[in-house]
Amino acid sequence: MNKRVRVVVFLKPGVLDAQGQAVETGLRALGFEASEVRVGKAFELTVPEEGWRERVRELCERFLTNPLIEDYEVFEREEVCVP
Amino acid sequence: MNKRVRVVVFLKPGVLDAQGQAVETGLRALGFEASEVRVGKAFELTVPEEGWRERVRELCERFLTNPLIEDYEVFEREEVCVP
Amino acid sequence: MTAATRRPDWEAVGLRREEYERVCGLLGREPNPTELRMFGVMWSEHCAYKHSRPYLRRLPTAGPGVLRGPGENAGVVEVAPGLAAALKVESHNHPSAVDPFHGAATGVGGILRDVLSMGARPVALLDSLRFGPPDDPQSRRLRDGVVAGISHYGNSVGVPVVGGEVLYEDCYRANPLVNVACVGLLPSSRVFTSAAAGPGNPVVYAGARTGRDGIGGASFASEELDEGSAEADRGAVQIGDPFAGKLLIEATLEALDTGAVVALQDMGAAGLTCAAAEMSARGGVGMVLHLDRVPRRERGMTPTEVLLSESQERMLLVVQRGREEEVLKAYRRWGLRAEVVGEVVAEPVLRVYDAGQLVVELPPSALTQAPTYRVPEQEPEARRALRDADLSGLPQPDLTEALLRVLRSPSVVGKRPIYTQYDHMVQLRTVVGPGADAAVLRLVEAPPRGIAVSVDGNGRIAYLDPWAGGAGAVCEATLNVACVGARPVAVTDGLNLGNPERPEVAWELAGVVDGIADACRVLGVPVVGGNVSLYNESERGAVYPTPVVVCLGVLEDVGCAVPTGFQKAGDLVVVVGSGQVSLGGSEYLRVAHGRVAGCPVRADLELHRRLVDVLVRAAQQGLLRSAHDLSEGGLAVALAEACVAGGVGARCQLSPELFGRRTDVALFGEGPSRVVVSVAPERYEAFAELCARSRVPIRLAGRVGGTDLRVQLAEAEVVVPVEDLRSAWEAYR
Amino acid sequence: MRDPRFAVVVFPGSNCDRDCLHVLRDVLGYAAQFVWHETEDLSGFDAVLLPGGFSYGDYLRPGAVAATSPVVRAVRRFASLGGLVLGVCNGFQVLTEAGLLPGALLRNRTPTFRCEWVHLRVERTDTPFTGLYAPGEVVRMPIAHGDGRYHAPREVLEELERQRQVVFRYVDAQGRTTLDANPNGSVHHIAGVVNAAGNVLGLMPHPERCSEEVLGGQDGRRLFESMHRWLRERAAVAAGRSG
Ligand SMILES: Nc1ncnc2c1ncn2[C@@H]1O[C@H](COP(=O)(O)OP(=O)(O)O)[C@@H](O)[C@H]1O
Ligand SMILES: [Mg+2]
Repeated sequence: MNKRVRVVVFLKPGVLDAQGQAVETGLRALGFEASEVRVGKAFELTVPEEGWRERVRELCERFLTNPLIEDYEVFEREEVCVP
Repeated sequence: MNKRVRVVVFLKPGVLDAQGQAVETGLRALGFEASEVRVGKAFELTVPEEGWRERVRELCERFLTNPLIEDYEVFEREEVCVP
Repeated sequence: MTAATRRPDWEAVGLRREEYERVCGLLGREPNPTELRMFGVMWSEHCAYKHSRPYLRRLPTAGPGVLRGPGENAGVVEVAPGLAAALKVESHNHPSAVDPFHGAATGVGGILRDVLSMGARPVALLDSLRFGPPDDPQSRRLRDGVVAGISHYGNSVGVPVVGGEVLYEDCYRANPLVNVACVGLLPSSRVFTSAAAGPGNPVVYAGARTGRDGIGGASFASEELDEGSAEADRGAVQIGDPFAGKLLIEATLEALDTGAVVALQDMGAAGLTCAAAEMSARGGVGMVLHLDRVPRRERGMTPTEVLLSESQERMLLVVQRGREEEVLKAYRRWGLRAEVVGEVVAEPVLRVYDAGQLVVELPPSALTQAPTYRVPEQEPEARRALRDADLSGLPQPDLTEALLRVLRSPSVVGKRPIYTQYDHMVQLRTVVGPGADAAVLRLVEAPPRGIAVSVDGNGRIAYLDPWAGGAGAVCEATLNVACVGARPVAVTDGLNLGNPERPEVAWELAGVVDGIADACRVLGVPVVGGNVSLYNESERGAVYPTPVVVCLGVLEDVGCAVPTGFQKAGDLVVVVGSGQVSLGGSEYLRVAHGRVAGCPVRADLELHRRLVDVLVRAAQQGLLRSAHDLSEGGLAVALAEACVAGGVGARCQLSPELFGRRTDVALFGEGPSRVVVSVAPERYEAFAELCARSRVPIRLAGRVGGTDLRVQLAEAEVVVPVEDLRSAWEAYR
Repeated sequence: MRDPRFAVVVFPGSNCDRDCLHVLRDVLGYAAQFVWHETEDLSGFDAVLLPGGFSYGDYLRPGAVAATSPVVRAVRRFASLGGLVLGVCNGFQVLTEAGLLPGALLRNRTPTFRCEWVHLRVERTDTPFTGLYAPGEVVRMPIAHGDGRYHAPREVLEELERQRQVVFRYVDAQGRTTLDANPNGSVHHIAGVVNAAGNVLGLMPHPERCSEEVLGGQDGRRLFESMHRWLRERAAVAAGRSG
């Protein structure tokens, strides 16, 4: 059986998020009130169900994120078939 | 009062996701079993609480995403202070 | 929807009733639904040039160095013994309006593959852009998205963006224009063609896999934009993958090196359909294709979808029978897909199978033989009135203030914040990068020779007088190239206009093409290719007719490239060329008086030819310390830019006998064929003599030096510190 | 004595590979050749260059996919045996992702790509890469990157400074580390760092783009010449020992 997971990655607090700042400036220029904007990445992937938590953690630390600068969260998704 | 929200954006199914392909290849090269990898964007931002749902929807459609090719989901977050 | 109200099938694919009947006539039967879709796309304005082809025949296309003229994916012209340059421009206007980032990015990808299709390695890109005024956040967003898209694709593939232009007008608010040009280099002896040949030769599909993206994109490009179109044309947004684009360049060049490739073409607009039909028709042969062998990204695609998909980064090749493995290997080594999907047949028929089932059977020439239309041309009354407007009674504003305002105008202001986003140095050829009149690239294959390129066009002038706009674009592009010291050898043109079914647009198209044709004929510079983008209209109206011309020049010695800015105090400032100027359509008139009106100067083409020649020879003889052409903003802006670029001031005197009575006309009037140069005093005599011999007028205007630009006029003096000029000119928004 | 041999790595998506080879082979006349990203064999080479570009599209993070490639495994071994490794731009990003150099390269402070000339101060001349520069010399080199903001946690930075591993810093023409002279917001104005052993250098600016006067300057050329000289001297010492 397979598992669909989502990983959301943001720069660690304290690391300047240049894109977040740019988006914030852009939003303000268009008249939207928004602050403390952060821009990150999201991944969705299908992995074998067995031991998926450890696997996904390993894969995040070894590849999907750079632990020096990024934090991540893992979410379970309903099994969906991405066409 | 303010509200902290997270927006997760992925390309619509069927739209070329070059990043997803690259990440999948990279994962496989490292020996991870993973398939149907999609790469998207994530945003976190603080907006005024009043009418936040409509606001965030508008901001997503007009600025954060291109509704022609991207789908998005909005999540509420605990109010956190991003330093 | 009831059967009675349903749109007829031909209308749904964008054909007219007569066109549908013509299709039936050509086939001797009704097309099946897949075939009908293929005709819909191939007979769209974008692919078929239905309204522009009759005009384009007027362009001079032959010349001594021309190895391939229009009709191929790019023009090819010799630039050194044994070395040729491929040159092409293409628009991506509609896609960029819908998604500026991806629209512009895929525009870059497409033009790279056109040049690659000739067998050339792409070595330079240029971008010519038009947007609504940048004080409108939406226009700014469009512009920033387009620039980011070009930067994303160009930087990743490692082809430097060495030049371009950005102009702003209200008419481009809803219809931005994004034209991208590419130059490639190849051995003269190895120019490839797209003409399929050799019955029995395999047809190879190479590159990225096919998905559902961009289906019907070509017909989309041939429609006006309206509110609903965004939703309806979702399929028309294509996403480029510059990484795959880079691999495709390397793998294709490697495949061509095997010597086993007979013909090739990229799959651009109308995808596999267009590539197969054009390659067959050009070669006078046929092709059998098996769609089930086409690598796909998605399950469940129909034959129509596979045939019409505009997925990016794909090529179609005809390969010598028995040598297909060599070609497949090159692509696979670079991690790309490559499959034999069919073969060339002698009979001129395009026969397409899907899982053994015959789905299409057509003569390829039927797809490439759309009808052409002539719409009666009619100049609108209002336009004539605008042109005849009397500008002699305009009040004169404070001239110093006017100069700073014109310098700060978004169209004039320095574009450094844009071009620093482009890698303009990769490939180690860029001797003069963006920011100068023309970019200069060295030819490591033929030192010390180099090439120069520039792209130019002014829609406001063309709006008031299409001929003046067409000829003016050629004049400006050739003059820019000549200013750095290069001899113009070829141009490629991009025509961007509104709906050609309207007599007014037909009139604009005719005038613009005539202007380009006349200029190129007199200058002896052939048009080796181009692009036409029509239907650039929204409910707010059409764009100004906007011709953009890319000129390629050859420089005998890149070491002699002439800079734009003043270099040395004491040098003489000389205004060279035509003395004819007008406020008609000028930047000053719009900025200082809020008007687009008046009669622009029509180029004196014979004088222009002599001027170009004088500049090239003066550069070769080392007579010029700097040279800068006069365009938007006229003499005042050219002087200011030469000061800013050189970091030094100048003191000039514009005597009324030489420069006219009205001081704002003398300072800001615009007209083609004018250059401001600086010359070392000891070289002045030689330079003056050269000009006199060629009957090119010169006017001594002053001297380089100091920290101010001082211009003395009959009754006034303009004095501005160079630092103030610089900060005005750097006020990019 | 054998002439030092240079390898220029070609990843899919590298785009300064040909430029580097041109400078090493055609301008400087060194023995240099391409090596393919799938090779694990770097035997016979004395120096390896990881060129600029967008390896594997740079789609995850710049350099992240390349860091997992066979050739980078080989580079790791090569470096541990004392071979010279130079990463330029994307090559620098690969080296940090691979853990061969400390820190990370983040999106520029103004999050757009920037291509322009900058000034650098040479902080160390006792490395194999900088022997021909003068201490504290200010040089001009082009940059061309979107992700060049050097970042490292405070402890790492302190260690870097203590060990004098910062080899190039962004400065103004007078050699001062001003805010304006820092094109990407790099911490401590860092443009290039070397590993503790001193044989692996990464830098964001492109020395190969300023190795010929016709392209606007030649300050980058001495970096390659320094490597060449250092390798020849090492070979001479080795030959002396064995002979
Ligand atoms: N404005 C023009 N001037 C001269 N030639 C043109 C012009 N527009 C198109 N052409 C020529 O017509 C041919 C078809 O152009 P186009 O459809 O843009 O090529 P592609 O198939 O690559 O999209 C090309 O050879 C092109 O050079
Ligand atoms: Mg084409």
